[in-house]
Amino acid sequence: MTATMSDTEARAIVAGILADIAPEVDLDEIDPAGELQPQLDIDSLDFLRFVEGITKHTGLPVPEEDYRRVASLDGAVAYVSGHR
Amino acid sequence: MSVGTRAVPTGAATGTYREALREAMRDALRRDDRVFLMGEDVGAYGGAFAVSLGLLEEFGPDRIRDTPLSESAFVGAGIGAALGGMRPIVEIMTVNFSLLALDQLLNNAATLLHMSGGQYNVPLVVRMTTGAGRQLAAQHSHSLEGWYAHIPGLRILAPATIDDARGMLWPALEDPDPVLIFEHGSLYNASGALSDPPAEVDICHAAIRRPGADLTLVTYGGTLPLTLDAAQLLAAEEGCDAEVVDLRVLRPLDTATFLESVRRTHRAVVIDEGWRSGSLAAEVSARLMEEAFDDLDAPVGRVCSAEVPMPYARHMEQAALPSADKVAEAARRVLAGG
Amino acid sequence: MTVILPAPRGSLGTGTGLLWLRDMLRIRRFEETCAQLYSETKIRGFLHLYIGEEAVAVGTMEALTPDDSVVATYREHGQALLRGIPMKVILAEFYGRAEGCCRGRGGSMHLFDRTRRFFGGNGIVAAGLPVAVGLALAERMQSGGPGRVGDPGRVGDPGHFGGPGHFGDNVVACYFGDGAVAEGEFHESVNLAALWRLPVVFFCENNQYAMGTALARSHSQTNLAIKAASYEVPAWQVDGMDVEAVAAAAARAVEAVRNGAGPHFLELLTYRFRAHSMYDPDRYRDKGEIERWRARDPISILADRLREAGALDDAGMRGIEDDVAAEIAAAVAFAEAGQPEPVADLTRFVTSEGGQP
Amino acid sequence: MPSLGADMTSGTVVEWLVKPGDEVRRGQIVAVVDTDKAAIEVEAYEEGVVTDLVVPVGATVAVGAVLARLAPLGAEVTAPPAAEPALPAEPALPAEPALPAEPALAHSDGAPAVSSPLVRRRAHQLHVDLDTVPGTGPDGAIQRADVTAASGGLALGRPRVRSSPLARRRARELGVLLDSVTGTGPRGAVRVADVERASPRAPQAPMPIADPAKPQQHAATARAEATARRQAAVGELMARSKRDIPHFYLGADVDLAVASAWLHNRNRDRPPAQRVLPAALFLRAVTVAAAEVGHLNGHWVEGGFQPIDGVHLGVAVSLRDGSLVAPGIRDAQRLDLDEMMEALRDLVVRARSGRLTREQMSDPSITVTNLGDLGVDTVLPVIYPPQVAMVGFGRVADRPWAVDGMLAVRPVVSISLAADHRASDGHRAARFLQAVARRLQCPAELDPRSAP
Repeated sequence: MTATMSDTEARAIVAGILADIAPEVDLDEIDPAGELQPQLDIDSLDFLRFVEGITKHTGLPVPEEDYRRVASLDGAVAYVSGHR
Repeated sequence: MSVGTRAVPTGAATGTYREALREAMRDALRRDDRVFLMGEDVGAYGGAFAVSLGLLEEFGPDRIRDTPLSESAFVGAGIGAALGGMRPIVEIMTVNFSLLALDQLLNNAATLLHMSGGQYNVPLVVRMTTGAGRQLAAQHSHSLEGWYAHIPGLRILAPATIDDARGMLWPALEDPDPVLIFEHGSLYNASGALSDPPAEVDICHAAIRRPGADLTLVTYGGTLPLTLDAAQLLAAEEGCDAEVVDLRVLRPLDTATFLESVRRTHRAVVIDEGWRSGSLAAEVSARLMEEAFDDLDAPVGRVCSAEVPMPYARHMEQAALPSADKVAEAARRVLAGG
Repeated sequence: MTVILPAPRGSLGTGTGLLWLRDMLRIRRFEETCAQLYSETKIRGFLHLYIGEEAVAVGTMEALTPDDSVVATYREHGQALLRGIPMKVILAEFYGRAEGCCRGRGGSMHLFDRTRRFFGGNGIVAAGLPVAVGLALAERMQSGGPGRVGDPGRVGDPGHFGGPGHFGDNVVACYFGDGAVAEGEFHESVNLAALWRLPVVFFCENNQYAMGTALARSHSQTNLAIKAASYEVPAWQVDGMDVEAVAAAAARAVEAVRNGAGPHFLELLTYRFRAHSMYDPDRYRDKGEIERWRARDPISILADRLREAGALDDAGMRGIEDDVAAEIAAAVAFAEAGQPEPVADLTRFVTSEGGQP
Repeated sequence: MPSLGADMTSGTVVEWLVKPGDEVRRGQIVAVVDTDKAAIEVEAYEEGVVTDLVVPVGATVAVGAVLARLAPLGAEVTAPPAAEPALPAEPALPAEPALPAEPALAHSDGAPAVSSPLVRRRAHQLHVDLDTVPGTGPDGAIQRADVTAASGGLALGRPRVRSSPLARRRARELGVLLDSVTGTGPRGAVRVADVERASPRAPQAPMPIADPAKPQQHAATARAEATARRQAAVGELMARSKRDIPHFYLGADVDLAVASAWLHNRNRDRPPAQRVLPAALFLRAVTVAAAEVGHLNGHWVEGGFQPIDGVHLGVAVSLRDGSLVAPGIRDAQRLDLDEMMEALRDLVVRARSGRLTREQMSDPSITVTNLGDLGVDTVLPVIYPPQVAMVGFGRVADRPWAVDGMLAVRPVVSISLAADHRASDGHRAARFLQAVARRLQCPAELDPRSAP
């Protein structure tokens, strides 16, 4: 990827990953700054699969220290686009 | 890679089963000059099913040899040439004519190594078309893989996919013992992805073509496509997740693969175009009973050809042959307890 | 055109003559001993004796080299001995012992020796002919002409038959009886060999009977050489009881084949002094006929000529007989001491070891 | 008598061509013998002078029998030697090979009396242990009547239950009596689904396969129906569990500082797909403890505790539609930490996509529920019958914690155990919880294979 990815592109990636894990949730209705886990009713295993998705689509290692930074929708989008 | 109308992954060349076989022979003929092809009309005519089209022009009459109508002689000659250090590929036009060479295949090719106390192995490959479904009537529609799979000393292959059609010939030529390759007539025109470089395939194991949890469908060769269709049918109509095992090698049977599958699914149907009595399906069913008895929640089902000489009329031939509906019906019976 | 080749007079070098006599006596006495061992239940199954036909094997094998190939039938003990398979190893095979040339798995009808390019006996009448044609095809494809076979890029090769320098003008000697000439495979094989001009010599041991069926009761055309000639194959009838005649005819035929003249066919007129096999009451032949053929015992014919030529006397004959008796005694001892193949090896060699798993 | 063919066993002398005193040369025909196939000439293989003809014309003798005797050439042959005791004529046909005698029913001391296969099958059917059955047959052999008597005569009239092999195996495992189950298979045969439905606490009866005759059903409605059915089944199960099982509860808080640091360090340079969650560590700890402390890993069946060798670890999984299932990881004791994580991941993914394998749906021996993710501190679980224990893990949260007399902040998890008082008591339950806590304190032990 050349220049930093646009936010819309990053958001599409994050949405795609979450669709597998919590298919019936509409991301527009949740608080983008709030924590994903309680809002999407996903447990720690689902969250690990979310992190896995980010690594697969972006190649970022997402170490455990960064889990906090991708815990919310906005955080995840920023993380994905910012780092590109 | 399964066959038929499956979506073709982008980026790979498409090819037919026939082209895959031809490419396999061309590749073998180029790689080792001891390899040569012998059979009726394989040269000038280009092969009764056009599999060897163009090979005569490329490799010449010494290595693409048209033979007189003498199955016993040219199959025996293939055995002799193999003993003499060559790596012959003998094409018998169809399994129906192979009966004229059965003595050479059984009493010489399959037996020599053991009878000679380990002195003479016979590195011969024999290819033949098999199966019905093209209204060729009783004498040209036999499926006799089961007969040959009965004979110790022969390795019997049934390539059902493009990758197997392309990939099985070379390991077969490398096998120091006789290998018979059965090509079902209805597969020649099937198209699919022809991966380049060709996929590495072995000639020892069965393959799971569709993973599943509720029922195991075991089949080989020409009946693989209809078995996969049956699995789709079962998924849609019954919510039943069927696993499809393609035997690929009919001797020695890769028993472990279909046993492991049935130990998970606890139900099995075997699909075999041969006649039911004494068929390969009977052998698979017996091994399931012997080695997975306590895992069976229903008797093993079998879908075979009706035990009749194959009729010419299309509707009668279809009535005699296995079909996706018959497989689905057998599967439903097994799912309901048999 | 078929012509009976007379034995060229006076060509009998004393040395070769004595060797032929020794070889014919080795076969004769060995087969007689086997008959006795069979009656003592030491040898079982089927046993087809070569007594009376010795001149055919000795005369024809004389023309072959170690690089040629031999394909024979279930009456192949003579050929096997002359090809160099040790008598004790052959007898051990008849005893079903592991020391036999095939570990005791073949028995008297299936003797094989890969190191000596002896492609066996064969229990199926005429089934050896197509194999012989195939061996000749391999010779032709590897020795010259288009598609000279090189070495690079070989398929994994578990060992090549025949050593270096194997390629060249080698021939395949294919033995079969008059019975085989009535099989379809005779027609298919001779036609294919002639069509592709392959280096195979067809030696037809016409001992007048296909088991219990006399020649005239199984062949519309009893001159078998004419049948072969119809495939554009040079074919001669030869007096199979006269080893010199056989040797001369064989040498001529083999030489022609070696030089690329395509297949040749020799009909060797001979007779078996014993029944078809050990279990045959031999009712179908009248005693007079047997006696007439016995009167032309190939060994006596040769021995008399050697005596006339001053190359053989009673002492010489006794010497040969004693040597042969000693070889037979040693062979019997070896076979008696042989060990059975371990039953655990039953499934070995169904497929090649180290082949595909 | 020479053998003149592979299947020849004897021969009859038809004619002698020589008489005592005659000289004989090698190969000379000396007699004619009749076999079943035909009359065959017999040749002499030795030379010599005939001394006497042992077998008279018309007599039949076995192959190998002496027919006549020769003396070396030149030997004087006087009158035939004194009457040799004539060789006893062999019976005309070889005696029928005697049928192998019935295996002698020797009753070696100490070893259980021998019984015929039929008797053994009868004992198996009637669940009778042959070792305990006195045999009244010859040499103490056990007869059919002995088995019937030993089964208390119950067997009379009890029909054999037709069932699939898998159903019989599952019935044995679940302690269900086959004849108490109504079969839905052909002609009333019992199938595995029937056994599991009949067993008091199968967590989730498998979605019954649609009746083949039923018309095609729209997939979505099928799924909704399945969810409703599943929730009803779990509800009914929970009610019965509370009714029948005398629950008692224990709890313990465990400092996870060491475990968390160890796990964090282990995950650092691994891609997400190979990282291990604390949940996997908990499952390992429970598995090891369950294997160590008996009486918590097994089933309560017909008034008795039946321990199960091997820990089949149930894991409570909530589905997207809100319902709850507790499929099992079979033989969890065989899995190392990474394999446990993989098994957990596979179990949850399959449970949520409705593709649990038969093995995963088979019955666990002890179950764990981990509601920590939902911010709950302690869980008071309800045991799944016929299991006798259930472990709950609450939230891992920083709490004030006394360390060497000083106040510190440590990540702490509270573990709770519900146990069936019929099967175990406070003492055993406490030992189990301590075992779990101890394992969590030294996590490396839970991961023997990979170096920390």
